[in-house]
Order: sequence, then C-alpha cells, then structure tokens
Amino acid sequence: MADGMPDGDPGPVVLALRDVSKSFGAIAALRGAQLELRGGEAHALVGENGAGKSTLVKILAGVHGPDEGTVLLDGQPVTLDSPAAARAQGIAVIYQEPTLFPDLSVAENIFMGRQPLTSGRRIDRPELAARCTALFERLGVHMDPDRPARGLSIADQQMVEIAKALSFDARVLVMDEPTAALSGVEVERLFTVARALRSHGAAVLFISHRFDEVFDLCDRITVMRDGQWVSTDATGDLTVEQVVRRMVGRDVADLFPKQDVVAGDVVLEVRGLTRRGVFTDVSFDVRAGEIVALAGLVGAGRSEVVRAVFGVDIYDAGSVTLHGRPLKPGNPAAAMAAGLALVPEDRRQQGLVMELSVERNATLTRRWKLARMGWLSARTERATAAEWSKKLQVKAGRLSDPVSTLSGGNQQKVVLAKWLSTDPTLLIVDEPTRGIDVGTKAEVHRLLSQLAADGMAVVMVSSELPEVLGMADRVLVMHEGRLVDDIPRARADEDTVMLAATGQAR
Amino acid sequence: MTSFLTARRLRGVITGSAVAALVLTTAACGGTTRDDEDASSGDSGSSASADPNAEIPEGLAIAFLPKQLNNPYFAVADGGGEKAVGELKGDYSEVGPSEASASSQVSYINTLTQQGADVIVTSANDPNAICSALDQARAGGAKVVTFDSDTDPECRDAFINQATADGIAQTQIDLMAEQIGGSGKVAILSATANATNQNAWIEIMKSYAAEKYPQMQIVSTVYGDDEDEKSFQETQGLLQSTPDLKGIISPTTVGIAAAARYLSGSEYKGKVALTGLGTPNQMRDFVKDGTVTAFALWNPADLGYLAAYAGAALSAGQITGAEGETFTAGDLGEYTIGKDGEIVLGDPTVFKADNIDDFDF
Amino acid sequence: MSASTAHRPPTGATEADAPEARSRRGAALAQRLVVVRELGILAALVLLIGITLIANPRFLSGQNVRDLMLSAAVLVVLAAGQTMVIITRNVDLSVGSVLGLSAYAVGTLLVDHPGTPVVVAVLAGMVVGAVCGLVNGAIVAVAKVPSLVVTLGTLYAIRGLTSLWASSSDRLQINASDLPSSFKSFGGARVLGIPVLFLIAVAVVLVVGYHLRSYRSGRELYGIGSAPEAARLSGIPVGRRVLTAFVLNGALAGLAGVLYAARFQTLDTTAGTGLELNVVAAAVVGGVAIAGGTGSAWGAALGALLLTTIGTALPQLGINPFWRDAAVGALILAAIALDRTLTLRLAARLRGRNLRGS
Amino acid sequence: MAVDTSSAPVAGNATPPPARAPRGFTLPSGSVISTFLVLFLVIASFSVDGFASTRNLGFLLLDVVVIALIALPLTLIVVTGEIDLSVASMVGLSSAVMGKLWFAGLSLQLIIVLCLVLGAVLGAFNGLLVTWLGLPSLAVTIGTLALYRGLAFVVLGDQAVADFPRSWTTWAISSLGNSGIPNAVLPLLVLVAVTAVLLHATPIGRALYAMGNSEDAARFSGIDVARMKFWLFVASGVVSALGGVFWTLRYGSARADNATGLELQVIAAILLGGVSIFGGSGGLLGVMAGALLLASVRNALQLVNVPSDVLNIVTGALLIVAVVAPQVVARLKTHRPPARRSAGAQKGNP
Repeated sequence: MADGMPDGDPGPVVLALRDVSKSFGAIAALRGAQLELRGGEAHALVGENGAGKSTLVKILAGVHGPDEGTVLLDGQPVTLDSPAAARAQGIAVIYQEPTLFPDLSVAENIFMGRQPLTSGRRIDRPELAARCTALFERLGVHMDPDRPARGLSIADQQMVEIAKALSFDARVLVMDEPTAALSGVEVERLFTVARALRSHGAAVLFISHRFDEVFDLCDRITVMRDGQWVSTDATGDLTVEQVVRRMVGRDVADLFPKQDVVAGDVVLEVRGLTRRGVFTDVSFDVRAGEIVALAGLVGAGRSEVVRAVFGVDIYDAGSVTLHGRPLKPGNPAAAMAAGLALVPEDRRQQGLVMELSVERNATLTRRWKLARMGWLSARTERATAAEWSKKLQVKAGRLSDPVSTLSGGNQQKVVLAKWLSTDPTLLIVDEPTRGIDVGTKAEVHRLLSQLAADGMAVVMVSSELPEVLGMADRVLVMHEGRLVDDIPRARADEDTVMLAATGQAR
Repeated sequence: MTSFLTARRLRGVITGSAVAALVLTTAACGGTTRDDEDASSGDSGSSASADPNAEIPEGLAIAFLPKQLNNPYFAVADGGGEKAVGELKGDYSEVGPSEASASSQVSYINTLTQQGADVIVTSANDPNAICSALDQARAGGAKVVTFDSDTDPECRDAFINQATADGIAQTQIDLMAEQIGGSGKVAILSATANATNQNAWIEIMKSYAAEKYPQMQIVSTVYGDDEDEKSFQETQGLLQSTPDLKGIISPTTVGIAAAARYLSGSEYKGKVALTGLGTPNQMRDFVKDGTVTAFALWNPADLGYLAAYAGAALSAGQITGAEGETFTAGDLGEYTIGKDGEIVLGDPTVFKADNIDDFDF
Repeated sequence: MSASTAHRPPTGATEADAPEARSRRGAALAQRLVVVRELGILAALVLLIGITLIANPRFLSGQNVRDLMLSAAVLVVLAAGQTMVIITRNVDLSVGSVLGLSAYAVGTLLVDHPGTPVVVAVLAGMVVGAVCGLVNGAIVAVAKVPSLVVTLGTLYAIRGLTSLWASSSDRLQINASDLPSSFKSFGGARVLGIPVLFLIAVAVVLVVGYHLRSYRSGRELYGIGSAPEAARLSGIPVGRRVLTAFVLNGALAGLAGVLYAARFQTLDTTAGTGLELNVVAAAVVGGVAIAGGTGSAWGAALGALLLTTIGTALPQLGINPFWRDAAVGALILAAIALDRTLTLRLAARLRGRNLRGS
Repeated sequence: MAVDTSSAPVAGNATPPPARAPRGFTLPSGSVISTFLVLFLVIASFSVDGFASTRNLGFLLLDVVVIALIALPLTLIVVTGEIDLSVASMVGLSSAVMGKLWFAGLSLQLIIVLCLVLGAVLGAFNGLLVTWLGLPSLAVTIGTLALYRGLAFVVLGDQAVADFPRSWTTWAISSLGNSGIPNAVLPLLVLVAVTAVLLHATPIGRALYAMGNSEDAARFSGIDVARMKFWLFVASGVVSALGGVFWTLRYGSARADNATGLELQVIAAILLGGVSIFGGSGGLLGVMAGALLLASVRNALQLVNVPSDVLNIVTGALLIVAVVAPQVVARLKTHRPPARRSAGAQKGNP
C-alpha cells in the first residue's frame, strides 16, 4: 500500500507537494517529499524528529521556498514565497511554538494585518473586539480580547493561535504539534474545531507525536523518514506499531521499560513550598532509586515547583532539604553542588545554548570541575564531551558543531549528558521526551529507569499520561498550584490521575 | 534643548587671549592650581640668541591647526595665515579635528610632528592638554605659535594675542556704559563655564566696572555653552529672572548672535542694550534693525596673518620669542614681543551702523 | 533582526504559566497603565512648570511660552520619528547628522535660490532626510545588520559628508543675513500667537501617533518590535515596514533640519551634533520601550517637551546649569524604572487574576 | 501492508534537521580583522611617508591605549548581550574627581585609589539598575551617560586642574627606552592577556558566552547571570576610572569634559572587531585588532593630509562594511542559488 496513494477517499485534492527537496547548506532536510491533502480530510503527518516535517510545514507556510519540486494548489503550481502569500492562498498554520506579539492585545494578535477597517481605512476597534469574541465563543474560550498577550499561559497562547488560524476561513489548516502544551479538555476543544473545519470541506494537516490523537482525529496518515516520503494510508488500515516501525525503520521494543526497585533513603524533602500566585503549600519526599512523576494539567504549577526546588525561581515560603541539609533558595549553583540536576522543560530556551557547540553545551555544567587552576582547555572539554556523547549515543557530526544542528532527540541527549556528568543524586526531568522521536524516547526511558535502578532519585514532570503511568513508582498530582494527590504505582491509572489533575479527586 | 553629549564640546569660537597663561600659572581662575610645585615659567624658549637680519627661507612648511576645522571664525583667521604664507613663499596647510577637543588636536599635532612641519600655528582647545604634544613637536624642530587661545607659555614659542584682556574687557564695559548711561543692572552671557578667556575677561570687567561705573551693577553671569540654542534660552532666562535688566554683555560670538536674535524678536528689542564680541556678518542685520548699537571684535584675518609671520620669523631665527625682540609682519608693520612671548595684535575694532559694511567676515 | 529573538523567551514562557487566564479587567488595567504612563510625564511637566512658576511668576508669560515651544519643536519632531523606529526594535542614531545635512542643504538651496518658496524648502529638506533614511533602512532591512551599528556608522559618515560639502563649497556658515526674508519670517511666524514651527511639530506628532494607533501598517510596526519572528510568520512584510519606518524617520529628521534652519537662521556644519542621544532619551522618558513593541509618539513628544522645559526651567530656578545634564540623566533612569515597575505590577495583577478566575 | 523500504535498522535520526544558521553579524573570528589589520599596516608602511617610524608608532599606540583599555571589560559586557554607554562619562567623572582631589591636597597615590573606588561605585550603580531592577542596559547607560557627565561638571565645573607632578605626566607619554612603545602599553598588555584568558580559557568565559546566547539556558545551567553581569559593570567602572586617571596624566589636564564621545569610538572598535551587538560571539583578539585598525587608518590618512571630514566618512563606512561584509559572505556561502529565488528562502533560517 505504501507504493501508491490510496484513492477513493472523498473530496478533491486541494494541496499537493510533488518531489519537493530542500537543503540548508550541506544538510538535506527534504529529499523528494510527497504530500497530498484532500478537501474534507484530516491528514496526519508523522515521522521522527529530523524526518523533515517542520521543513515541510514551513514550505507550506511560505517561510522557505523549495529548492526543487512543486507545490500544487487545486492542481495548479503556486509560488508560496512569503507567509503572506501562503495566507492569501488560504493556508493557515499553527506552529509548534506560539508566535504571539506579547505587547499587543489578544484581538490584535489574531487579526494582525487583517484588522477590520472603517471607511477611512482606520482600524475598527469595536468590530475587532466583536469578531474576536465571536471566535472565542466558537472555541469555547473565555478570554478578554483587549488584554495583552504577555502573561498568557502557554495553553492560552496556543488557543489564541488556534483562534487566529480559524479566523482565516482557511482551506488548508496546518497544525504543527499544536497539542504539546494542551490539556485533555483543550485538545478535545481543538479537535472539535478541526472536525468542524473538515466537515466544511477544508483540509487539515495534523502533525503530532501522540498516536492516540493521530488515530482519533485523522483519516489518513503520511509517514516520513529522513526527508523522504515513506507511505500514505487510511488510518483504519494501520496500527500504532506499523506506523512506528515505518517511522523508525525497525521494531521498537517496550516503550516504558521501568524496572522495579526498592526505594532507599529519602533524598529530597520539600515542605510547604509556596510562591504566591503560582503554587501553594507543596510538600513531598523523594527516595533514592525512586522515579516520582509530577502530573497535572499544563499550568498546574509543576514546572514552577521543580524550578523553585532547583533554585532558578525563588519561592516565598517553605523549605527544600537535600540529603538532610537545607538547600539555599534561589541558587542553582548551590543546588548543583548538593547533587541536584534539572533537565528543563524547554530544551531550546532553557536546556541548551543553541548557538554554542555540542561540546560547550555538554560541559557547561562542569566547567569549574574541568578547569585546572582556573584554566579551562578546549581539549579537556572535548574529551569529556566525547566520553558522554559516547555513553548516551549522541549522534552528532562534529562535537564542535552548534548543538542546533542536532535533531531534537540528540539535543535532549546532550542535555542529559550535561546533567548526568555532574553526577547528581537527584535528577529532575521536566517533560523529558517532549518533541523527540519514538526511538530516542525509548532510549531516554531506558536510561531513566537504569539510573533509578542504580540508586538515583528521579523526579519526572510529564504531560504524557502513558509515560507517567509507565515510568513512575509514584505519581504526585498537582491541580491549580496545589499538590492534590500522591498515587502509588499500583493504584495509578488514567482515571485516578486525571480525576486528581482536574480537581475531582476524593 | 541642547545636547548633553556634546554640550560641553568647546566649539571653536572666539575665546581670546593672553590671560590664559597668566590664569593658569597663578591661581586667578578660582584656584585651579594647587600650588606651583614645579613653577618654571619665565623666558621660555629663548635660549638661543636672535639674529634680526636672518633671511626667511622659502618653502617653510607652515601648518595651521585651529580648534576645529570648518569653524567660520578660524576659517577667516587661517585665510589670513594663508595670505601671509603666500607672501613668504612658504608651504601652507590647514589641518584639524572636526570636533573641538584637545585630544583630537593632540593627534593632529603628532601628525604634524611626524610630517616635520617647520611652524605649527594653533589655537588650543585646552591650555595644558596639548602641551606635551607641542613639546615633542618643538623637540622635532618645529616652531609653535599660538593664537586666539594660548597654551601654557612653556610649550610654545610665541602667542599672538588678539587684544589684551584689559583692552577687551574695558572696551565692552565702555560700550555698555555708553548705551545705558552708566547705570543699571547688567548681565553677562558667556561661553562655556570653563572657557578660560571669558572667565578672565569677566573678572576684569567686574572690577573695571565697579571702579569706573559704580552705578552699573553686574548682576549675574550665565553660560550658553557657545551653543546657539542654549545661549538663546539663557538670554530668555535672564530677562525672566531680572525684569529690570538694562543690558547684556556677551563676550562670545555665538552668545551675542543668539541674544540679538532673541531680543530682536521680543518685546525687549531696543529696550535692553546688547554688546559684546561678534562678527560683522552675523550681527549686520541686528545692527541695522536697531537691536544692537555697537559691538567689538578684532579682525581674525589679521590675527592669522600675524601668526604666520611670527612663525616664519621664529623659524628663520629672526626672533626667539624673548621679550623686546622685534620683527616685521608684512602689511601690518612692525611688532614687538612682550612678556612671556606675547605679541598683541592691537585694540579691538568697534563695529557700528556706519562702519559695519566695510567688513566681511 | 532575527537573531535578537533568541534573547526573548517566547511570550510569557518565563512568567509563571498559571491556569487559564480569564480576565476581563486585565485589559482595562493594561490600558489604564498606558494612560497612566503618559499622564505621568504630563504630571511631571506640570509639576516642573508649577515649581518654576513659584520661583518666577513670569515663567509662563507669552514670550516665554513661545520660546519654549520653539525650542521644543525640533526635538518633538525627531522624537515622533524616532518612536516609529524604536517601536520596531531598531534605533536610528544618525538623526542628528541627518538634521545637520538637511539644514545645511536647505540653507544652501535658499542662499543659491532666494526665490524658493518655503514649501519647496521644507519638501527639499524632507527629501534629503528621506534619502538618508533610505540608506539606513536599506542596510538594516536588506543586509540584516543591527540598526545600532549601521546608524552609528552613518552618524559619522553623514556628518563627514555635510562637513566635506561645506568645506569644498567654501560656505562654512550660513548667516541670517544670507537667508531670504520669506524663510526668516516663516521661522518667526505665528498663528493665534502660537509659533508655526511648533504647530508643525504638533501636527507631525498627531499624525504619527494616530497612524501608529489606528492603521494596520502602524500596528504592524508594534508587532515587528514585539516579536520579529512572529511578525514574519504572520505575513507582515517586516523588511518593507522597517524600511518605511526608517525612511519616514529620515524624512522627519529632514523636516527637523528645516525647522532648525528656520528657527536658528545661523547654520554651520555642526547643527544637531549629539542630538541623537537626546532624542532617544526623550522617547525613553516618554515611555517608548527601547526593546520595541510599546510606546506612543504622543508620549515621546511629551518626553521631548519635558526635557526641553528642564533646560529652560533650571536657570530660572537659579539652579547651577552644571546640574542640568545630571538632572536629565536622573530623569531617564527614573522613567525606565517607572516603566519596569508598571510592567511588573501589571504582570503580577494579570497572574493573580488568572488564578482566581479559573 | 507494505514493507518498509529500508531494511537496515536505523536508530534515531540519520539526517539532522535544518541547521539554524549561525548568528549573522559576526566575523568568523578575530582572524579576518587581524589579517586586514596586518595587511593595512604593511601597505601603509610602504606607501605612507612617516607611518612606519618608532615615533609614529608611539603616537599611534598612545591614542589607542585608553580605547583598548576600556574596550576590555566592555567587550565582556557586549558578549553577554548588554552594553555600557556610560564609559566615557565615567572617564570624565573620574578625571574631574582626580582634579578636585589633587587640588584639595591629597597625594596622587591615594587619589588614584579613590578614583578606582569611585569607578567601582559608578559601575555598581549601572550594574544594580540592570541586574536588580532588570532594566535594559542600553537605556540605563544612556541615562548614566548623562548623569555621570553632569556630575563631572558639578564636581569640577568650569575649572581645569593641570599641575600634576611632572614625573607622572611624563611617564604617561614617554616610551620604553627608544622603542617608541609607550610605557602604558606594558600594563595594558598584561590586562589584555588577563582578559583574554578570562574570556577564552576559563569557566567564567564559557559562562559569558552562554549568557550572551541564551540567558535562560545559562541560568538553568547554574550560572548566576545577575551576579556576573553586576561584576562586569563594576569592572567596566573601575577600568573606565583607570582610563580617566591615565587620560588626565597623559594630557596633564583634569577636566569635566575629558573623553566626551569616546564611548562611540570604543564601541566602534568592538563592533569592528567582530563582536555581535546581540552578544554571544566575538573575541578579544578581534577587538584589539579593531581598535588598532581604526587608529591606524586615521593615523595614516592624517599623515597624507586627508581632511577630518573624510576621516569621519571612512570611520563610518568601515564600521558598516565590517558588519555587512560577513553577512554577504555568509549568505553567499550557505545560500546556494536555488532553482527559484524566493523571498522566503532569502530570509533564511531564523
């Protein structure tokens, strides 16, 4: 089936990519990629990180022009040489990361460049607010159109993005991992909108690493690997395992290989941790050898808690004790010295310095230890980086290349290397597998499991329920800034966690 | 609103004289010096003996280094110098910074030293800051003549003083007294607060006025920073804060022009007297429309002319800069060197409605 | 400017991502703070004038107010233009030099052709400025070089050009007597007792301010400064808009040059030297964020007015003029500290509401 | 069900995703500008009369000393993505205070110490506003540029203090033996070496580059960003004060308006040296070469009597070319002519 496009689905082909290639310098991101979107279908595009999905999206969005190949709209070749041109053709894109103007109002964010005008070509502000409100009603969101985008939660930002895409009356809606930051309710709302669009004859291209969502929403699935098209099939003809195998090019073993361990001594004690307006009275313990998951909806305050524990953020009240010794608040260096490591949520912003080389990134946390009498030689750095990239099987061209040239999964490995090399006794990982491919995901899970088995205490913040349930010895659930439940592995299932996360436990 | 970045750049304007040397070695200027630890004034540069009959050789490289290039006043002065150098069959050049700062002047002095100039004619942006550079130039064989603004007497061979400080100060006070009948409140609009010449003149003006015109009262001194706009504002401030002001003296060309423009467009025109140092071209309209009755200035072209001749005479060995030596400066005639190597151009010219059209600078 | 995005975390990513924001009153609050910001400068201005009035009751006499307006006109026009550029997260340091070139060019034009109508002189000055702005904008927008560096370069180069022109044409200074009387009377003209130059400045501010607030292209400038990458993705023609902002700012700097010539009537090659930091200071004092995305031309104009008034008021208050620079510096620091405080409070309030509202 | 086309087990990703283009506005390193400098020096030595002499070398270096000195901490500040525009005003204030204290009768040794302390305080004030209040350094230091210069005038007003001891002022302008190399160059070289090691071969330097590229990532790596920035501003103050002391001695004149506008020259040297104004890239070698190149070009052009107007145009053009050229080169390198030239492609990667 992979050798041909299945026919017989309803709707004509709206948008097609034929033999599209795109290179950045020496790196070929797309090599003869194919894609066909029909009116009235939701089409999934899956592939590992680095398979070329994002480049393909950017070509559709008019951000990049293809080096070779054609983009066909209604069978006619079109030139999408700017985002504006793509919009004019009715292609709307929701990007992986929200792209809002923090200083402008929500309404202006949505209608930028398309604000309703009065007769004098001035912006009609009442009309602008009205249209925005109407959109929000359609989405079931309650947000003030006039508030600035600054300070919106990531989920709310994503809702604004969705509203923006919706406001185009797009013929083609491209969603590049829109659900990464959304909670279940919000995902469902988004899907409702997508289905409505689909029933009006629009084509929806959906990109995600979450297979449950892909299978839930989409009619057809296109798999890409290494910048090339692999297959396109009706969803009903596929299983998750088949898709994964095509993405990776091999069978993937058990996704969540958590080993059972006997928990050791208490490593971390958090007591009454409070930051006004963010989280309140959070207390928990973590023992050696234990993986403790911190679950909850996006915005429940999980990342904020671990950031405060690590000292990147300050907190107003409470205490953090590591190995029985109180940890100085607001001081990551002290936390590191005490054996704490944090793999942060946002790899590109917080985890890595994207412009610096792999070796500089990998050794950034250990620069004082590697220095001799204050002198830090490039050779020492390289040797250390080489050692760790070997241990974690980081695939990088040269260690002196910018870390940004690596795939998402390999970047995440560099972050892990950076932290594991500090030899921590407590490892906090925040969304450790967000946006990374299936193969690496399994590697990361295996690694975490192995570390715990070797006696490391692990705190894992994750929004992926299967990951939480598969990996954790205990699940701590947060809701609206409070720790509402502590569920042992035996009792943890989707229902118990979700009930707690949505504030309905007990 | 003036710039805070460059407000204090000393624009090369008329700042005069003489007294700078005096001022800086004694503590006349509000005590800027601590004490004379290494007081070593005296007959500077006059170690060699003069040969009054020495021939001025052709082809002398005479360089003019004004406070700032493209400054109209210095352009006129340098023009006078160029004329003199032409008469002497020398090699004239004019170099200088585009902003009036001592540090950039030093860089140009260094360049001239390196080029082996025979005579450097300069007007100092800072009497001390360019001294060591001038010393190096002289060690390299150059003769240094200062004009308009002097340096420390030790580091130049001669100074061409456009007028004595006494002459400048007294002329202005006399002009003012004439116009206001010798009594009433008078204010001074000066250049920058650290302009040594102006400060010296102002001191003399005050004591001279107190002595000769006891009814005349110098009530305040404000600083227009030699910026037109600031001077304009300060003028307006003066009239606001002293309603019964009778006259304004502005011993700087920028100041007097700005003050005149303010007065001519205000209700004070003809009621408040204005005098000081100004150029005929800038003041012509205001003299003709009755805002200003009379003001004074020396002829800057003559200043440059004399400086070039003095430099050539020094270079030829006709003079050494010692007191009492004499030399002939072309059309201007014979000059005698005064104390500390000072050569005085003469009394300032007073410009009035009946003679202003004879001048074009 | 794309590289600068790396320094800005995505919207609110570092703020606490509190539960869903559901606040009606957040917006009202935000708007009130913006208004408060401009009212704040106005209040400072009124306070300054009040204190000066107590010290010298004649401070607000007709003549004095007119003088104040004339003094402010040039800076106000420059501040309005600079606002457009700063809002896009750029800066134009060359405005002082552009003003100098334009003033000198217009002066030369008028001396050589005394019959030139004032309107033509004004347009000529604006064209000279626009060309300078085009050069700046083209290098910034096309070559993607940071504007701070480019305009620092043109700050030197344009000043050098003016000076070279003056020395090669042997006209180092243009005096009032050289200028045609029609132009001089334009400089002193009044309507209803208000100097025409000031009215022009006010008109410029109103037009620029209104355009920034109420037209798509104006709002897009805010978008570009607020998040350049997002602006590109949402189809805003970033390069063209930035280029336009530079050209308009250049044209206004050219206009300021004409106003300068009309007001001072004595021109040399140093006109406007060092004005650039003053202009930026006026904008910053007026609430235009140096990082782009916020602020208004009205605020910047008020900032310019405040700086000018300080220059006039200090001598009248009998304060040693040596203190003026220090006062201006302190004012800038106070203004940015105030902006920061307001922003933080707004963020805290919005966050607080988020939690309660959900 | 179709069989996978590729049978070989491939783990992870064989093909890296599109690379983010390296930051735009920087020369690859200081090497380009250094090469350019050497080239210029060679050409000027042969074609400009009097350029290649020990005396001229001395003049040239003496003009560079203060600029290079102040550029040291400022380079570190720019690398972290901040800027300090108040350096020249700190030079002026330190000079004014030096004059005032000398006039008051203090010993020069004590005065120098006090000036350095003053510099530390001024720098700390900048640093506090930037790190503690979180204000943008560009705006803060535009403010303190005015404030510090204003204070210099408040301190010394219209006066100039000039009677510093000969031994000191002579030291400041004389050279090491007959080499033509000014005395001050030696301590400067020591400071350059220390700064270069600090920036390029210590954990602190690594942290500075990390901060300049991504402040968040640096904080998450345990780097105390605020504290490091604070101390950089303090260092900038101390070094500027030292520059003020040297300036005063070199010109033998303490004045409030000393070194006005010098900040632009220092920044021009840094940018010419290939440091990105947005931080995160560039090196000290390039900056020193940039400072020397600017001074050499001026010196050589002055020697051939090029007027100062043209010097300004050359300075401006040099600065623009220095930032535009690598952009153009980078684009030619990475941007192979595509089948279809599109605006989107030209914009490249973010």
